[in-house]
Amino acid sequence: MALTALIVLPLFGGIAALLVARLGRNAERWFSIAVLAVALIALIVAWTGGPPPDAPGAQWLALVRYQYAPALGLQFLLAMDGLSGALVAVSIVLGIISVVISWNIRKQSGLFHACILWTVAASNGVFLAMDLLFFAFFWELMLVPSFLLISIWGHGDREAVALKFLVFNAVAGLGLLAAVFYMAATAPEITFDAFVFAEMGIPPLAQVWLLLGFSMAFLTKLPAPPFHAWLPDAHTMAPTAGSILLAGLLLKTGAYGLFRFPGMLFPDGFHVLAPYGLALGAFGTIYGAVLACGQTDAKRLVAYTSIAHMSIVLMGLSGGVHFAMMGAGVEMIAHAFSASALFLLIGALYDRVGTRDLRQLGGLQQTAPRFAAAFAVFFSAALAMPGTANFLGEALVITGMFQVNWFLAAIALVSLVVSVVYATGLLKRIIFGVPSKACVTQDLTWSELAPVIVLATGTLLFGMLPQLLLVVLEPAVDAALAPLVRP
Amino acid sequence: MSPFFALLLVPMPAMGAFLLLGLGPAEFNRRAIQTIALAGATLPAVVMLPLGAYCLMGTCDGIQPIFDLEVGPAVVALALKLDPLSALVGVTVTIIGACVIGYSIDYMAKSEIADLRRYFALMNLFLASMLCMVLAGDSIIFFLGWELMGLCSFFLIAYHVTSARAIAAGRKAFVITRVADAFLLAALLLLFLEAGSVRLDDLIPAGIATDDVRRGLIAALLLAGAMGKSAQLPFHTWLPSAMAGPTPVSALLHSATMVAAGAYLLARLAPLMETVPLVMAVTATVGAATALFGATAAVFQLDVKRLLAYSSISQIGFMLLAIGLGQPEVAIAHFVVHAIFKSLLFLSAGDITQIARGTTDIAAMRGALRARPVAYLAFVAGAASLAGIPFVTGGWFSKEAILASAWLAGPFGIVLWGVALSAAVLTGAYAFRPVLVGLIPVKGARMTFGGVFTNLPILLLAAGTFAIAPLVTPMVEFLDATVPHPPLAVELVGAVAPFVGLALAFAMTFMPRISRRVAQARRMRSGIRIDGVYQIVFVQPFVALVRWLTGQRGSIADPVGTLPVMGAQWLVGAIVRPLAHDPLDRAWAGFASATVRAWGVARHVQSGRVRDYALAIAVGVALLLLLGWGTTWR
Amino acid sequence: MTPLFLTAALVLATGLFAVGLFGLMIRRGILFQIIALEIMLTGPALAFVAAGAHHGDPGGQGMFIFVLVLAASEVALGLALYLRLGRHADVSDSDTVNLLRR
Amino acid sequence: MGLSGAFAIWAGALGLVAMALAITRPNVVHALIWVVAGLISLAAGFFALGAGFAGAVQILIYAGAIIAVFIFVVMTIDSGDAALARERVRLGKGWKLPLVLVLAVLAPVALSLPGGGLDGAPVAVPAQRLGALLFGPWAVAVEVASAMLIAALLGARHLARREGGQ
Repeated sequence: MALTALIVLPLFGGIAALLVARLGRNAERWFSIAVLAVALIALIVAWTGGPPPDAPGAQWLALVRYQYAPALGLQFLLAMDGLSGALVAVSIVLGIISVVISWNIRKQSGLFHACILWTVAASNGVFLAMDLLFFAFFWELMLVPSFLLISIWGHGDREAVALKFLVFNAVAGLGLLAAVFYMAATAPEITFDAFVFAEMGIPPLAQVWLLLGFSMAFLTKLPAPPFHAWLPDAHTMAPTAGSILLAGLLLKTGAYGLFRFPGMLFPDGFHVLAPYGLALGAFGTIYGAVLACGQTDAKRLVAYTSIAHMSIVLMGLSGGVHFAMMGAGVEMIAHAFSASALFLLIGALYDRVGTRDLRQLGGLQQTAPRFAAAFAVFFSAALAMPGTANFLGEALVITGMFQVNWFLAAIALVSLVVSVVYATGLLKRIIFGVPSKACVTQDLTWSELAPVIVLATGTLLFGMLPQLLLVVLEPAVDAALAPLVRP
Repeated sequence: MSPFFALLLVPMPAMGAFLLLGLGPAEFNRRAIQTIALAGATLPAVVMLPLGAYCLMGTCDGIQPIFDLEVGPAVVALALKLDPLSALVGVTVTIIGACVIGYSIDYMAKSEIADLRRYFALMNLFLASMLCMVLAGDSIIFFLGWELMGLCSFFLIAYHVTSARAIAAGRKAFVITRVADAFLLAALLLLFLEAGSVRLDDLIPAGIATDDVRRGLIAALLLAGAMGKSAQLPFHTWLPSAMAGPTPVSALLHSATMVAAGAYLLARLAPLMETVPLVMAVTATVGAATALFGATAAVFQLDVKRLLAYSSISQIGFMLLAIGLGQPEVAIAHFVVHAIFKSLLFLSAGDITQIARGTTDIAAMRGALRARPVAYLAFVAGAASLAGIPFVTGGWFSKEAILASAWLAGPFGIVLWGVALSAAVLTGAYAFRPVLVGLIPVKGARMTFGGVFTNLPILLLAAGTFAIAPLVTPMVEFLDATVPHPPLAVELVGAVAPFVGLALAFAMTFMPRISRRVAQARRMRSGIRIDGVYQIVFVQPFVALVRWLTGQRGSIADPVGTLPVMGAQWLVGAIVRPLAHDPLDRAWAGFASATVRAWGVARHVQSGRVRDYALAIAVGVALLLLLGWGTTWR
Repeated sequence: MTPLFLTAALVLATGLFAVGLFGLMIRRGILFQIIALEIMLTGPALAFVAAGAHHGDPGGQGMFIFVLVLAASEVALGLALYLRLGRHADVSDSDTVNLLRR
Repeated sequence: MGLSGAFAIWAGALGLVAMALAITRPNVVHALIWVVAGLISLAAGFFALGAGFAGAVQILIYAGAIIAVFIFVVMTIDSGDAALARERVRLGKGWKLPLVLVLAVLAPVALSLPGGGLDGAPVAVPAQRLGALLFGPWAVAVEVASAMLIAALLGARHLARREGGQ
């Protein structure tokens, strides 16, 4: 029951936020935080609720199944294991942070908070749904609130960018829909249940095509290089909260999809397409990193770094080895923290200074030491300094790559080196240097410092004491790998 | 509570100071910052000395596990380790760290609160990370310390945030050391895959047990990692420019401890390295070559800090030479001695040049004897130990041991011995140049003495250079090895080398003709422009690629991203637009216009003329009749 | 010879009708066209009377009377129109009068 | 019994010729006179067929009254020689197609002539039977005919009225 609350609560909370906005005095902000807090409690209840009796695997922590139209094979099936639980927790925390960080948004603030809650609800849906129809439904639903967030509260020519974001991801979603419907049609009796598909034994050739369909949607959302054109624009034009949700939630759904379904539904297809996934990931890390070095807009730079980090996740996921998958899981969560923090800081700077152009920034060290300290922490996370969760993720992926193919490991290491170039480049232009007249700002207020501290503890805690995260991910990775055992 | 629990306490105070000063939200005044920093710096020494003493008495080969967890098939067990090597190096690092941070309290007195706080936070973080690396019992904590040092060096080199040169130097240092770290990470991960555990005790036997190709590769990667961090020949360009940081930073990081970490790494993994003779030979040659290159470049420097930087490069070259010849213990001994006299040189040079208008070139040290006697005399002691004045200074014993091990290592060894000897001569030359300049009297120089925090560390270190002399051989024995002794003649030659160097130095400073030529040797001064070569070979192509990919060169920005979008738009143009006007609709429209034209024609039938109508009637009647006749009548 | 009189009468009636029609087609003057109309009417009149005579049925002559009435009213209106048009158009050519309004 | 179909046919033929001449005269009056001639010969035919009343009505009303009015109206219009010349010119043009059409109309009738089957002598139909018919079953028709005549009268009077007495 708690699982459905994870989705239903933010969904209807969003609608309620629209109404509560009329009460004024930030009512809808406290209301949203309350809704998300209750959702967090629901998550904990679901997590500690003991393994469900009828769960097909050992790794499922909670499962809800409600057949509301058996004739049509429609059912409401949610299941949570280690990884999806962690991702849901991250998305709720980031939801709270994006509410806290946009305390001064006045334009249609009711709808603003509704969009935040709906994004959290939709992404929770994606992380939990094990019924492919509902998965596809939430997959598409996610785009709508983000589209609204970018097109209403964004900067610059936000409508065009929001449209580009929507078209890119909606079209990519078609691949997913086609595959889901094909599978439902060829199933012995019509159903969308992922567990049934897992045992159904789809012929290998069909598996390859279905996996292509699935990965079309996941790679665009990931984003992997040829399909990434929407991310830099979307991030530059999105409001701070939008960027946090985009980086923290939406990107993770792509990676989560690649983690869950290829292994479970298309083992043969996975063995055929894995090399291409590896190659794409390798190219992505280098391409994203090199492009990040040349950017002049801070948010665009961080967007390209996200492409580089998520391509490392892609490499880990298509490695098919225990270390690589584990590393991918850790990197997903670490990137959620570090990317959101960087967007948060850049957004806060933009609110004060009015520009994100790196050529005009600089000298934050003198004028805002606390800003500088926060930037330094997440600067070290961006270049995967040991002691941060990013390093743990990337080191595990590289270990996995050494087992798979040494050349790929070398490429991942090169990307580590290039990450220094863009990270120091970002830091140099924002923190160091003579404080330009645009940069005389007041330091971080407590409403901005609290989320930064939360994200910093997240990054450093999982970096220093990784077993907190690894224990959670272990069963999920074992289950995902079981069908993939290399022949 | 095993005695090794204290190991955990060693890095703790420094880390605590960092957290308090660096990330702590509380406000501190100057006095508070200095006390916290000093506490963070001295407490590790206080904890480390008893541990060192314990190690001296009995066997000290203990592990203090921190936690362990299963990651799939492997077990990751983090731990701190105490053994003669880590104890000795740990003690040295803590002592020198305390001295340098103590010294910098006075040295940095003028900078304002925010910068001071950042400086001491970073210095303490550095000390903590260095101790983590030294005391690490497993590869993860080792690499954690190793990388954190790189981060601190970046921030400390770029301490003067407003000077673009310092920032560029910091970035260059960080990138090059990061390249080396990549090699080291690869090696450590490969070992981890072999051993299935991260403990150094498991890694080394597992590394030895693997097949030759893999072991050779691991050893080569380890060597590359060490060379990068210790600024050996191909990777050395970052160290001279790293002198842009404040002098205490150069003293602690870029001479004594961090830069020598490479040597410590190779010493720690020596059993594994020795099983790959080729890599050992390469290490030795690289060491010797770097020693010679460093020494020659140092001779021509005009700036005392750059001179000391090149000197560090060459001294660590000596250490690598020793390790390459299978004598890691001698290298570590030289590490300890070098750490002491090099930090002493930096601190005293810093003190002298600070009062002389702040520039750090050698000319500014003119008349230092009278202006700053304590610092000058300490500098002389350090220089003597660097040059290796026999029997009196520690430098002589450790360098002599290295030359001896080179001589005894067979025919190839003798070649290396020759190279090392010439390097030693040049070392003598560049060591005494600033000393002689300091002797030149300057009129009206008032004798001044620094504060207690300046002089105490300098005196301590000076005493150390002389006190360590008799301890070099026991140190090597402490590390379970013996000091090699070449034939007497060879030792004598080694003893004469520093004096030849002194003569050279005398010629260079006082003979105008030679000193002018030294001044003009601009090519040599910039390290045969290797830095410029790197700039052309690596940096410019990379910048060009970045510019091209981000479209600043008029090309399409982010080509891989925009090409699919342009393709899609072309597709829309090619397929959708022609169909935009629905062909069926167009067909109906055509039909409609045809009827309009037909109407135009039909209109003329109604001409309004009675005769035409009559004609029509006639035709109609005729046709009907014919029809009727054709069908019914007949 | 007498039995064929009705067929011949019908042929003659058709001939009269044809002559009237021919006149209507070739003459352009309105008056001539009215005259042609009168001739066309005599065709059926003859046919009616001949058929009535053949069957001995007075209906033939009755219809003849109606034809006559028709012819009279038709001439009356025709000439009235002719006089009215004469004031405006060149009535010698009926083509000029091809528009319903003036 | 004195009725002779042949004479009727002969009189009809004469009428046809007169009518043909009527339509080909350039002068209106000549044309009208030829029409009168035609009508009188047809009347003769009627008498030959035993339809005495019809023949009498033909001569008195048709030729005598209608055509007379016609001639009367024509006389009031002084169509000069120009009109005459013009008529001659027009007669020469455009008569080929109408001729063909008229022949086409005649052809089937002429072709069906031999198969006749319509034999039998004409039967005299005295006027009394005609009167009984007209005022018996055809009474309504007669009333309608008279209404039409009145309408024609009014129409002609209204149309021919001068515009406001110029």
